Order: sequence, then C-alpha cells, then structure tokens
Amino acid sequence: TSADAATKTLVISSDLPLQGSSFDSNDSTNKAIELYLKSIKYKAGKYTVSFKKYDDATAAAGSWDAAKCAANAQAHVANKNEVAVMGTYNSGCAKIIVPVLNQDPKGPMLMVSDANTNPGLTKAWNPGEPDVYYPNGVRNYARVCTTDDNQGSAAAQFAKSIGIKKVYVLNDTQTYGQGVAQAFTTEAKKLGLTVLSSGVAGDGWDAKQSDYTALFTKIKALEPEMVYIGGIFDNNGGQLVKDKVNVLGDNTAVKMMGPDGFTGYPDLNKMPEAQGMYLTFAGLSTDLLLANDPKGAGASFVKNYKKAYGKDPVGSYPLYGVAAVQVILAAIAKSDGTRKGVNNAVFSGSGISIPAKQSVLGKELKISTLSGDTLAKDITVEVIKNNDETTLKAWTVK
Amino acid sequence: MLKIDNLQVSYGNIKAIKGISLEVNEGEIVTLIGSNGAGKSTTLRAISGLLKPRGGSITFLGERIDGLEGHDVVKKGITHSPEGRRIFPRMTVEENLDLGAFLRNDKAAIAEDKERVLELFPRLRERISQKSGTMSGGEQQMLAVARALMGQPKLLIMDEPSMGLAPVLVDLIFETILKINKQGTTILLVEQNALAALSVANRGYVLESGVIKMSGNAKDLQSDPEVTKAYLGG
Amino acid sequence: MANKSYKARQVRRAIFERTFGIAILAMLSFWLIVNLIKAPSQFAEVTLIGLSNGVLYALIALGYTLVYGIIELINFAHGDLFMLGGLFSAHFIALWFHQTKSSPMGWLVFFLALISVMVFCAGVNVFIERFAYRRLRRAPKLAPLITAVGVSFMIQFVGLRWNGSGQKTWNSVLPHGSVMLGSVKLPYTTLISFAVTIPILIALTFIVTKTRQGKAMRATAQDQDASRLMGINVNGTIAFTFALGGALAGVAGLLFQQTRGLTSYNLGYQLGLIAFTSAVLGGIGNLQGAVLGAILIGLIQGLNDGLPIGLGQQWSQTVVFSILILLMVFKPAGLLGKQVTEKV
Amino acid sequence: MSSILSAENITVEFGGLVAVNDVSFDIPEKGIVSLIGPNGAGKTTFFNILTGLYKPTSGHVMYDGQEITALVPHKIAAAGVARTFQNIRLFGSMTAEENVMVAMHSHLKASLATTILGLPSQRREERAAHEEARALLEFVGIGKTAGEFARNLSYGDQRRLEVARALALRPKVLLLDEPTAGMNPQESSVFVDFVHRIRDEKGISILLIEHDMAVVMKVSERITVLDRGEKIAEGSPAEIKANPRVIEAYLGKGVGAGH
Amino acid sequence: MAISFLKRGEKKQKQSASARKWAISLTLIALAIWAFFTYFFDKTPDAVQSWFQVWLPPSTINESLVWVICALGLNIVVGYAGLLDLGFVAFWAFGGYTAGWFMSGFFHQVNIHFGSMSAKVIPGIHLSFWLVMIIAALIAGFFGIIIGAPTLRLKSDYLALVTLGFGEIIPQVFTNGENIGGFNLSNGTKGISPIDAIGVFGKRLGPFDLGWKFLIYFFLAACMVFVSLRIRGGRLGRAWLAIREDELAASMMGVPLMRTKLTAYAVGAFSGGIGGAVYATHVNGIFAERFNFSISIILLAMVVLGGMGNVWGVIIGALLMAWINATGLPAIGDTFNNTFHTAINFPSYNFLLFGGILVLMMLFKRDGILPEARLKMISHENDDEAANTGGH
Ligand SMILES: Nc1ncnc2c1ncn2[C@@H]1O[C@H](COP(=O)(O)OP(=O)(O)OP(=O)(O)O)[C@@H](O)[C@H]1O
Ligand SMILES: Nc1ncnc2c1ncn2[C@@H]1O[C@H](COP(=O)(O)OP(=O)(O)OP(=O)(O)O)[C@@H](O)[C@H]1O
Ligand SMILES: [Mg+2]
Ligand SMILES: [Mg+2]
Repeated sequence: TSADAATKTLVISSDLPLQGSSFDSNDSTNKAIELYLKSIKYKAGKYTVSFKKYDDATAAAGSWDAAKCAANAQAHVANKNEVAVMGTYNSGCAKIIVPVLNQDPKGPMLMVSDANTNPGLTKAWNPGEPDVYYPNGVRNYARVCTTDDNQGSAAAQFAKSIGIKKVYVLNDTQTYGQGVAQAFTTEAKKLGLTVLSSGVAGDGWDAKQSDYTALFTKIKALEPEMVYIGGIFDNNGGQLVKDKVNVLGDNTAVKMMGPDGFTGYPDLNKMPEAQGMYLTFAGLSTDLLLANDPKGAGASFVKNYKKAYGKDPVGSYPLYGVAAVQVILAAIAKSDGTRKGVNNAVFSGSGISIPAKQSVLGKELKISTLSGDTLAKDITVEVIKNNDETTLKAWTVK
Repeated sequence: MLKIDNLQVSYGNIKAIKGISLEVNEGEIVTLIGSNGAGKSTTLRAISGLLKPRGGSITFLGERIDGLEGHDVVKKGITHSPEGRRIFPRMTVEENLDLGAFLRNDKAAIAEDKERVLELFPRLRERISQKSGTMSGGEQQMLAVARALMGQPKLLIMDEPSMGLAPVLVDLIFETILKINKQGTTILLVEQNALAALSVANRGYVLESGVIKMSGNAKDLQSDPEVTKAYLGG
Repeated sequence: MANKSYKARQVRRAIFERTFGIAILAMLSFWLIVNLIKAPSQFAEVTLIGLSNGVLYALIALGYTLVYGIIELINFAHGDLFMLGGLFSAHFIALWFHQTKSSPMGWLVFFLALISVMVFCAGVNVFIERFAYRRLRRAPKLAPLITAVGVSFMIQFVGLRWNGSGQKTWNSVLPHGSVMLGSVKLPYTTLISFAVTIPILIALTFIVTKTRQGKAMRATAQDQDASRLMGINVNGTIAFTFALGGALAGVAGLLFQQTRGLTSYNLGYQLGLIAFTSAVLGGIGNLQGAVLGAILIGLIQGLNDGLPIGLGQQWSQTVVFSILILLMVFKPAGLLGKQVTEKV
Repeated sequence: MSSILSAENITVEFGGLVAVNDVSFDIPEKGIVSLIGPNGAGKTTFFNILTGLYKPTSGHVMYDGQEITALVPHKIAAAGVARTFQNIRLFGSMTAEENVMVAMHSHLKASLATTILGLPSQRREERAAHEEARALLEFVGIGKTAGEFARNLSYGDQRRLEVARALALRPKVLLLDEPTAGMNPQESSVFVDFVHRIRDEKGISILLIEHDMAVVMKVSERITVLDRGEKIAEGSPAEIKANPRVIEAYLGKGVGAGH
Repeated sequence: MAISFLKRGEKKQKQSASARKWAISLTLIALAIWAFFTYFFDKTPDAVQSWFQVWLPPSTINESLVWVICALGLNIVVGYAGLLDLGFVAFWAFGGYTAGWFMSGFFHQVNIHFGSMSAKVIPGIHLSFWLVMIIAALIAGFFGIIIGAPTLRLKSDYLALVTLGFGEIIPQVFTNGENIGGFNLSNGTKGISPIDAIGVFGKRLGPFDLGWKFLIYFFLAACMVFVSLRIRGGRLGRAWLAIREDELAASMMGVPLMRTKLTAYAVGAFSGGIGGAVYATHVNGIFAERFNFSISIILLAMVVLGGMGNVWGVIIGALLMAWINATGLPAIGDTFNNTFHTAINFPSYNFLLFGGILVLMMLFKRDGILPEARLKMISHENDDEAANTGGH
C-alpha cells in the first residue's frame, strides 16, 4: 500500500486572514509558500503534495472571523486528501480550529502555526490550558515561533542590563500584545525594576484612536527611562512611535522597546522617530538573514522571492510560514501519508528537526514532541539604526 | 397663456389624470372644481413641475413647460401655493416670506410687497418672528397665501387657499384674489368652496375622476343644476 | 388635589433630574480639579491636545451634519471620504511633488494640496450623491443608510488598493517643534490646525446663514417640494451641500495626514464614528453644535488619556459614549438642539 | 344636565404668548357643543389641554368626576376622551381596520405570553376586536375600505376613518377638530347627520371645532366663541349669530359666511 | 355586512392555512437537510461532497441560522417598532458571554455542574445548553430594557446614536474585562474557549455533529419566527406599527409609548441573546474582537435587504448575506480562477463586491427581496414618472 500512497497527492493548506489590514503580510506568506513548494518540486519524501489556501477572514468583519475559523476547521477535516494545516495567524482562530482538528476521526490532523504566540495553546497559562484544546488527549498543534512569555522576559532582562530602572509598559489590548506586556511586567518586577504603569500588562493603547500625545503626556510626568510597547505595528504602532518621540523626546533620551510585532516593517524602520528603538525578535529577521549568511537557505530564498515577485516579502511572517511548511513536509516525509501518521511524526519518536543548512530561519529548527513549541528560545535584540533593523546581541532567556 | 392638452398623470400604476385639456387666458380667473380625489391637486402639481406627466403637453406663454424641473417652471413666472400649506415649519414667518421672493432681486420692491402682505394679514405681522410650525392651522394658511403673493408671478396657482380659515378671512382671501387679478395676475384656483370660487372666477372646469366633465362660463356653471347638486350642497 | 400631586410629581422629578445632573457635574469637576492641582501644566498641555483633536473632528462632523441636515441621511461613507482625502494629500505632497520636509516649496505644495484635496473630495462626494443617493430621495430612510454602508465599503476598497493593507507613515511639510507658553508646549502643528480650521468654520457659517445658497439649503432641508415651488434648484442645492461636506472632509484629511503623518485604509471608520457622535451630541443638523460636540469629545478623550488620574486610553470609547448617553438623557435633542413640542 | 368633561380656568402660555387665558368650559353629558373663533384663537390648544398633550400653566380638567389634568395622554384616551386631528394623523401604512384596532389597545387584555401562545382567550378577543372594528367602519360609512391602507383613502374617507378610530376607544367624549375641512358643502351637510347619529346611537358627548358656519349652526346645541385666548361669547346658535362682537371678530358678512 | 364578515373569515382561514403550509414544508425541508447531512452525506460521491464543501458547507448553513435568529430580533426593533438600533451587537455579545460564563471552565474557582455534557469533568460552571439559552435570553432582554429606558424620550436619530453608543461600550467592557477592579469578567481579548458541547437526548454533540446542531438552531430560529408572527398579528404588534407610523397619534389612541417601546427592545434583545449563545456553541468559543460595529450594520443590512418587517424576507436576507459573506464570495472567486485559469486575488476585491451588492440592491430593489406590503407601497408611490412629487 505504500506504493499506492506514493501515487496519491497529499494536500497541505494554509489558513490565514486574507482580508483587512493583515492582507499584505499573509498574501506574501502564501506566495512564499507557493514559491518554496515549487522550488522543491512539490515533493515531500516519496509523496507529492499540493497546496490549498483558506481564508479565515470575511469581508464584513475585515479581519479574522470566528465563524469563518469554525467553518474552515470543518472544511479541513472534510477535505479528504488534506493532511496538515499551516496557520493560523491569530491565536483566537487557532483556539477554534485546533480542537476540531484534534477530534478528527481520521486524525488528529496536524496544524503548524507561523504566528501564534499565545502561550496557552501549548503550555499551562490560563486555568485549564492547554488541555482544553486537545479533547482527544493527543497533541496536534505545533508552532515555529516562540511564545510571548519568552520575548517579554528577555526584553525585561535586556532592559535591566542596559541600566534601566523605571519603565512604563503599554499594550495594544490584544491577545498577543497583552501577553508580551504581561511577561515583561512580571519579569521586570522580579528583577527589581520600577514599573510605573498599573495593571498586570500595563496601560492599553487603543488602536482605533488616532492620537497618543495625551497618553504620552501622562507618561512623561512619571519620568520613565524606558517605554515598553507590547503589541503589533499594525495596531497603529506608527502613530504610537511618532507620538512617543513627539512628547518624550527621541529614543536616546527615553528608550523605547517593542516585541517582534514591530519587526519586519520597512515603514517603521524608515521613520526618523523609530531610530534607536530596541526590538526583540524570536529568531532572525529577514534582513538579517541576508546580511549574516548570504549563502544560507533563508537568504537565498528571499533572493528567489524577490526575483519571482519583484519585491521583498512583507514582514517576517512569510519566512516563518515557509518554516512551518518545512516542518509539515518533514513530517509527511517521515509518515505513512495519513493524517494520523503525519501528526505522529511530529509528536512521537525523535520528532521533527530541520537542520540549520536547510532551515529558512537560519538556524536549526526543532519542535518539542511534548508541547509542539519550537525549542529555539533564542531571542535577538535589535536596534533600529540607519533606517534598518540591526542586530545588537543574541539573548538566551534565563 | 396656459394651455394643457390631453394631460395624463399617474402615481405608480394608478392613473390619476386621464387626458384632460384646459386653457387659462391672460388676465382671467379660472377655477377647477370637483369632489375629493378628482385629481385637481394632481393637475396643479403637474403644471408646476412637481410631477412628470405621462402624456400630453403643457404650454405656458407659447413654451412647452412639461418636463421642466419645478424651479425652472417658477422662473417662467408660475407660482403655486400648494395644498396643505407646506410652509417651512422651522423657519420664522419672515424667513418664509423671504423665500417666497427667492428668485427676485429687486430688494426695494420685495420690501414693498412684504409690507403689503403684512398689511393684508396683520396677524402675520404680530408673529413675524415666530417659528411658523408652531402657528395655528389658519395662521399657517395665511402665511402660505402671503408667501405665494410674494412671488409676483404672471400666473398664480392656488390650491384650496381658504381651507381652515375663519369666515372673515375667507372673505378676505377672495377679495384679495379679485384685487391681484385686477392688478394683472392671472389666477388658476382650486376650491372646495365651489360657490365662492365660481363667484369670483371668469370660467370654470369641473373635474371628475381624472377627466373633465363640464366646463364653461362661471355664471353658467353656478346655475347648472347638476353642479349645484353635486358640489354646492344645494 | 390630584393636580397638586401632579405638580408635586413634576417638581420632584425636576429636582431629581437636577440633583442627578449636578451630581455628575460635581464629580466631573472634582476629577478635573484634583488633576489640575496635581499637575497643572500637564493639564494645560492635555487640554490643548484635546482641543486640537477636537477641531479636526469638527471638520469631519460638519460634513456629517451638513449632509444630515439637508437630506436626513446618516452618511456612513463620510468618514471614508476623509480617509480618501488623507491618502490623496499624502500622495499629492510626498509622491507627486516630492515634498518631505518643511520648506517654502513645501508650504506652497501644502496650499496647492489644500485646494486640490477640497476639489477632489467635493467631486467624489457629489459623484456619490448623484449616483447612489439621489435615486433614493423618496425611499424609506433606511435604504439610503444601507447604501451609504455599501459606499463606505467601496471607498475602503479604494483605500485598500491605494494605500495597501497596513498603515503608512509620511513625513510632513509642516514644521516640527513648538512654542513654549510658560511651561506649556504648544506644537506648531496645533497652531496650524487652528489657523486652517477656524477661517473655514467662519466661512461655512457665513455661507449657510447669510447667503442665498444657504437660504436654499435650509429651505430644502425642511421641505423639498415647497422649495421647488419657491424656485429653488433642489438637486443643485443638495449637490452643493455634498460638495461642501466633501471639501471639509478633504481639508480634514489633509490636516490629519500632515499633522499626524499617517494614512490607513480603515481610518475613516473610527473618525467617522466620532464625527457622527459629535454631530448628534451637538444637535444634529446644527453647525455650531457639531463644532461644540467635536471639541467636547476631543477634550474628553484628551483628558481621559492624559491626566494623571483617569481611566486610561483603553476606556476612552466607553467614557465618551457614557457621557454622551447621560447628556442625551438630560438634553434629548443634543446640546444646542431645541426640543420642539409638536403642534397638532 | 350634568357635565362629563369640564375645564376650569385654563391658562396656557407659550413663552410670552398667552394662547388660552382663564377659560372655563364644560361639555354636558350627551350634548353637542362647538368651539369657534378666529384663527389662532386658541381652540386647538384648548383641545390639546383636554387630551393631555399640553399641560396648562394653570387650571384643571375634570372628567367624569375625576381630575385628569396630570395624566399622560394615553391614560386620558383610555379613560374615554377621544379626538381627531386638525391635520389628519392616521397610521398611513396600516389598513383602515388596523387603524381602528390600534385604538382598542387599552380595552384588549392579551399579554405578551398569551399572544405568543395563542391561547383561546386571546383568539376570542382578537376575533371580537375584528368584528367591532368592522362594525365601526360600517357605522361611519366606509365598511368597504377595511382592507385598504389608510393613506390611499380619499380625503373625506380619511376624515371618517379618524372618527371611527376615535370611536374605537369607546369614549364618552369625542373631540372633533375641523372635521369638514376639505369636504365640499355637499359632504359637509351629510356630516351633520352623522354627528347626530354618533350622539344618538352611542350616547357620546361631542365637542366640535369648525369654521364652516353652516355646519356649526346646524349641529350645535351650544356654541362657545374664543378670541385671542379669551372666551368672548357663549350661547345658542341663534344668540351667537346675532352677537355683534362675534360678527365683527369672526363671522364677517361676505361670501364666506354666505351659505 | 354579514357577507363581508364571511369573506374576512375565509381570508383569515386561508391565511392561517397558508402559514401552516409554510411551517410544515419548512419543517420537512429542515428534516431533510438534517437527515442528509447526518446520515447520507458521507455516502455520497466525492464530487457531490466537494461541491457542498465549496458552495454550501454545513457549517455555513448553521452560521446563517445564527444570523437569522439575530436578524429576526433586530427586525422586531427596527422593522416592527421602527426604532433604529445601531448597537444590536451588544445583545449578541451578552448572549455569547452568557454561554462563555456558564458553559465552560471559565469560572475555574467554582465547580458547578448541571445537566451539562462536557467531555471531561473540569472545574467551572457547566450548565445545560437549554438552561443557558434561557439565561442568555433573559440577561440580554434585561439589558435591552436597561438600554432602552434612557432612550425613550429621544427622537429617532438620537436614539440611533445612543444604541450605537451602547454597541461600542459593551464590547469594550468585554475587551478590557480581564481585570475590572480585580475581577475577570471576560478573559479580555484572549476570549473564552472552548464551550461545552450541546446535549440532546443524552447525546453529546461533538464538532462533527453538524446535522444535529442544524436541527437545534433551526428549531430556535423557528421559535423566533413563530414569536414574531404571533406578536405581529396581535395587540402589541399593532401598537408597534402605530408607534412606527405616528408616535403622537398612537399615544392619543391609548397606546402607552414607554411600555410598548421597551417591550420591543426587550423582545428584540431576547432573541439577540439566544443568537449570541447559539453563536458561542457554533464557533465553540467567544472572542471580544468579534463584537464590533460592523456586525450591527450587517444585521441591519440583512433586515433592510430582506424586506423590513417581513419575517420571511428578513430570513432570506440573513441567509443570503451570511452565505455571501462566509462562502459565496470566496467560492465564486475560486471557481472563477479555476475555470478561467486566472490568478485574480479575489479576497482583495471583497470589500468592493460586498459594498457593490449593498448599493445595487438598494438602488434597484430598495424595499428588499420580499418587501412587506406596506413598505412596498411607501417606496413606490412616488416612483419614476412621479419622481418629483410631494411625499405626504
Ligand atoms: N402621492 C400619491 N400616491 C398615490 N396616489 C395618489 C397620491 N396623491 C393622490 N393620489 C390619488 O390620485 C387621485 C387624485 O388626487 P388629488 O389629490 O389630485 O385629488 P383632489 O382633486 O385634489 O382631491 P381633494 O379635494 O381631496 O384635495 C386620488 O385618487 C388620490 O387617491
Ligand atoms: N407650541 C406653540 N408654541 C408657540 N405658540 C403656539 C404653540 N402652539 C400654538 N401657539 C400659538 O397659540 C395660538 C393658538 O393656536 P391654536 O392652534 O390653538 O389656534 P386655533 O384656534 O386652533 O386656530 P385655527 O382655527 O387657525 O386652527 C396661535 O397664535 C399659535 O401661534
Ligand atoms: Mg387636492
Ligand atoms: Mg386649530
């Protein structure tokens, strides 16, 4: 039957919001995956694969939509040849899809995310998590990015290391932003820094608001040495950075630091107000890949991308999308071609690891067979300088 | 002056005017009578461009005016004082009067005319800066008539100008109609008070269910037994 | 006797309403005073910020209220038109005329942009009126409202195509920096916002209250057919109103883009909402009311965001709308609107 | 004759304007009385006081031995004071029958629950209401139009429908505000008989505001004249017709009063 | 007179007979759909299955029913009583969070189980779906009254704004609700998931029991239809219509304005609450981001597009728009690309298509797909050739 299986085309899919403000980034991810699959001739071990795109956004919502996620979950299961899903972009959507895939009678079906950073999906975080997402008792969800808690802690440790004593924490009131901001706050307090903001994750900034000068006027009066902004650039981050500098002065006077939700945006890097801003990044950013290792898998992939589509991939997630697909392909190669088999390949035995030479992320990518998280806890601390993200130092979470 | 030929008007699928022809000569008072729903107001609305006729023609001073926009019809010299008053309720009495003269530029003459209509309806002068929507029904009717007079039209169309007015004022309205007619304004009048209307008019038309049933000299109509029975409560 | 109890009830109710109102006002003033004492210059700065946002909101709110005033349409697409104005300005100044910093040439282009964006947005608004709303003049009120929602989606599509899905930041040709008034910072951009907005507001008030065109607008708003009978070109007047509203949205778009330096395809939604709120708060259809409402909302937001003791920005929307609802309960026709008893 | 509805020393001010000034007035049981006066005399305003729409600056309204000045309009209506409007105010896009049934709201007992469950008691009640509405439409002479939308009725029929709707409140007093405006003299004279029928067959007292003297003189048992908010005369039709003050302020002697 | 009574009686009987016919045939269709998806779907050829997956996936059908339930609620407020409500999403949120609170491990401090069918016994409040449904409806109805009360003195557009305000405040409370004075109300943007399974006849409905869920949702939607029609035909429905037409005249005819309007809000909110709870079980979670203004607007569009005030129209409007939003747009795009071998990026055109559909529908079929008779009359009486006539 294995010969039989080899002739069958297995479907892998992506499940991303393709409408609204994250469209460009996710469209780019899909393009990157298509390009990658073409470059490996749609082969995974002895299997041929094809690629199908799902959209978890709707026109009415203009962003991810819980009902669409629920519908997609059903569709993944119903699509007979589909063996694994690359996605989702939003953790909330993953929380809807993962339990369904988990209970697939022919499964569980594997999902590997490029962008979910909510810790609760894979480890104890809120009460009941993560077991509530795996009613079957078996894991079927992995991801190639590190979780919020790691980045937040690393950022706090770094802040202490450059002599910061008083910080003010902001978050974008969304799952990701609150997660990193909370981790930062907790760690900062543990390290003895003074956290001037109240609440477990600091103050929220409202992405719908168009003006933050009043907010920073308040912050200025408290005289912080650093402002930590947990969130993503898409949530009106440009304005936030601008207004921070408008009110508190440039980033040498009062430092500013953000998580990887702010990395990979050429628009941000080019802003005069962003110069000197610190960023953490879970892995290596696209630009750095090219600089650090011009011959590596990631660098050449980016070059190919530019050749094929005429421009750079948008943001850093496209590379992570490809990395997630690399995990899926490796699992397929190791499996018997069934959903269950593909999932087993990730969560049993030696699990999946992509060697540094092949990994588009520039270093070895290893998935924990227990939690599904990537084992890489290395965080890069970057600083925006000369209109570009530049590596300051690598940081391993203590 | 005004010539209507085979006019047809519909509301959706309902035919309200089924091909009527009538004529108003310069200097005349012509009245249009008929029971409720006969189509009198509809005819007037078609003349002043508020409704697009479905067929037929309307000619004013030798020019076709059917199909013109309402405001263009006014420019030709036709003023229409509509059924149901249609004053601007959130404007004062004075502002309403000013709007009556919207197309005129002769400031001095406008002021004179305003003076004249206020003379005619002293109640309006008393309430010159009251919001017209809060006035009593009859007061609003006075305003509607006064506003129409401010337009200095060649042809004045009046739809039930005496509705809701006290008897003294009804007299006044008909006197005024005669007076401005003498001063050279041609008038097309629709009235429920058919007796009064026929007594001031030169000629009359009787409209029934969208067609003209009778027409002729006002005096003759007044004494026509059929008209008397149907419209004069005789 | 029953009459007395009626009177007594009336009085009791009035007393209750008044006490409640006073209690709220007292709480508000207490909050403000505590903050003022605690940090006077911060208070002043935040107030200025609130004001300068308020005038921007006012420009959009005026467009809303003009259109509402004349055809009673809640024009959901108005905010998106503002967004389009911002995009147009950004492209005009930075991409077509390559101005990215404050210079005499930059100023010149800024003024060119001001005129162009007004014409552009006025044109777009008139176009929308002609093809989407005009046919629906006599339809039940909700039909044009849903059409406006559709138009809003379509403009967002244009924005999405033109700007991309993310937000874009732009350099301004307006000078950075600020003048110091004592210890209070007054940014140049705020001054410029005022300098552009205030003359426009005055001109607008003049047009609506003093000119023939304004008279036609007010008449059309009350009774279109009667207006026709007065010789008013109703379609022309409505188109003119849309043009005015569009031009205002254009100015707001330019000012926003230049002072905030940001464009994004979904910016119109939030600001449109605020503008609608301002317009109603002030008494919809009332020009001064719209300005007052907008400035009030700008202030509330600024104070809540920026005062040392406040709920913080994540609650801004809630604070704004709560105050709004309370105000509505006490002044059901808006701040400057008049409650009219119906005459039957 | 005892009075069913009486107003004592009513004064109404709008800003500085005294629209009604210390007017007392009563409607005898089963009587037909009229209120006339020049335009803007305060007649409609007086109606609005009686029905609770406006509250008087001072004075009381007594109905059936009870004070109703303070009640909200729907309670006054439910208690049995019904009216029509000077400018017709029907529910335009409801059928004639539905218009009438709306006014039965206060008599019907069905609750939300019984309606949803469709209990027999509710159905019986609905059926009875339908029948009553039908009968009322027949009574005012527009039985044929029951299923038509009110706004499609001709002007005269709309006026009749307003009366039918008011009657559905099962009132003891009916207030009619210029019911014949826009009717031609022929129709107006038919209306006079109709008013008598309402009173005679249903035992309802009627107060009428009217500018058509032919109607007023024929129908009223007593007439009250208001001018500029003040009561200037009261008496039988013959007395009023002869009252010089009334002639000067109101009647005149030209074509208008001619019939 | 007797003749006309007879006629009326006949007409009435005919009406109720046709309503019964409707009800029976709809029930049969529902049962057929249920049976098809529950028993036969797996056995159909692959081509049929994939056709359904592309054009009419069962989860889209179920989602559409959620919209139907909420749209019917809004129809009562807007279509019947004529109160423009721009914040209906608030009730949806209340219903959703009620399910979140009482059907999950959210309140992990306590351990209350009552008739629930949760897979594993975990701490939290776990009540039966049916009970939660009632609680959700009551909570939403209660807030409907709270929200309605201050608005009753307001004229239409001010009322719209106040409802809009509530529609903005309530989701923000849930978004920021992770820490309200130390109390976790909503888990903030992290949301509450998963939600307990629905139990019917002792059977626990898993994620793939869509046929059964369909039947339940259909039943609830049918209840809403039933309630709508019943109320519409009765005393209260007439009072709503009268208020919609002319508030002042209605009050002069003995209709208590406050009570009648509040009832409309409450009944509307009631079904919003049910819709919210159903939605939570459909997506198996509740997330604050979802409850934004656009939901209120889409619901309104469904009501208007379908035919305000006409229950069947509203249902069609809701089904159609929900389908277009969830399945129609992507399916058409994919099919186009596959047929013509193009690579047009359809999702990026969705705003345009969606907006275009709304505008075109309003321009060319403004009174909805199945217009209510009265609405039709109003909007066409002055059409075309009479384009300039006076509206009365
Ligand atoms: N807006 C409208 N829509 C539909 N039908 C209308 C409309 N206006 C009038 N009609 C119908 O057209 C016919 C003529 O109405 P019109 O108003 O012209 O009558 P009229 O002679 O002025 O009557 P009245 O003396 O009552 O004012 C009537 O049958 C009326 O029902
Ligand atoms: N809401 C109000 N605000 C200000 N003035 C008012 C208001 N309502 C009525 N008035 C004034 O009070 C006076 C009496 O009005 P009312 O409507 O009672 O007169 P009426 O006797 O019914 O006259 P008509 O015969 O013309 O209908 C009028 O002069 C009117 O302008
Ligand atoms: Mg007429
Ligand atoms: Mg009156």
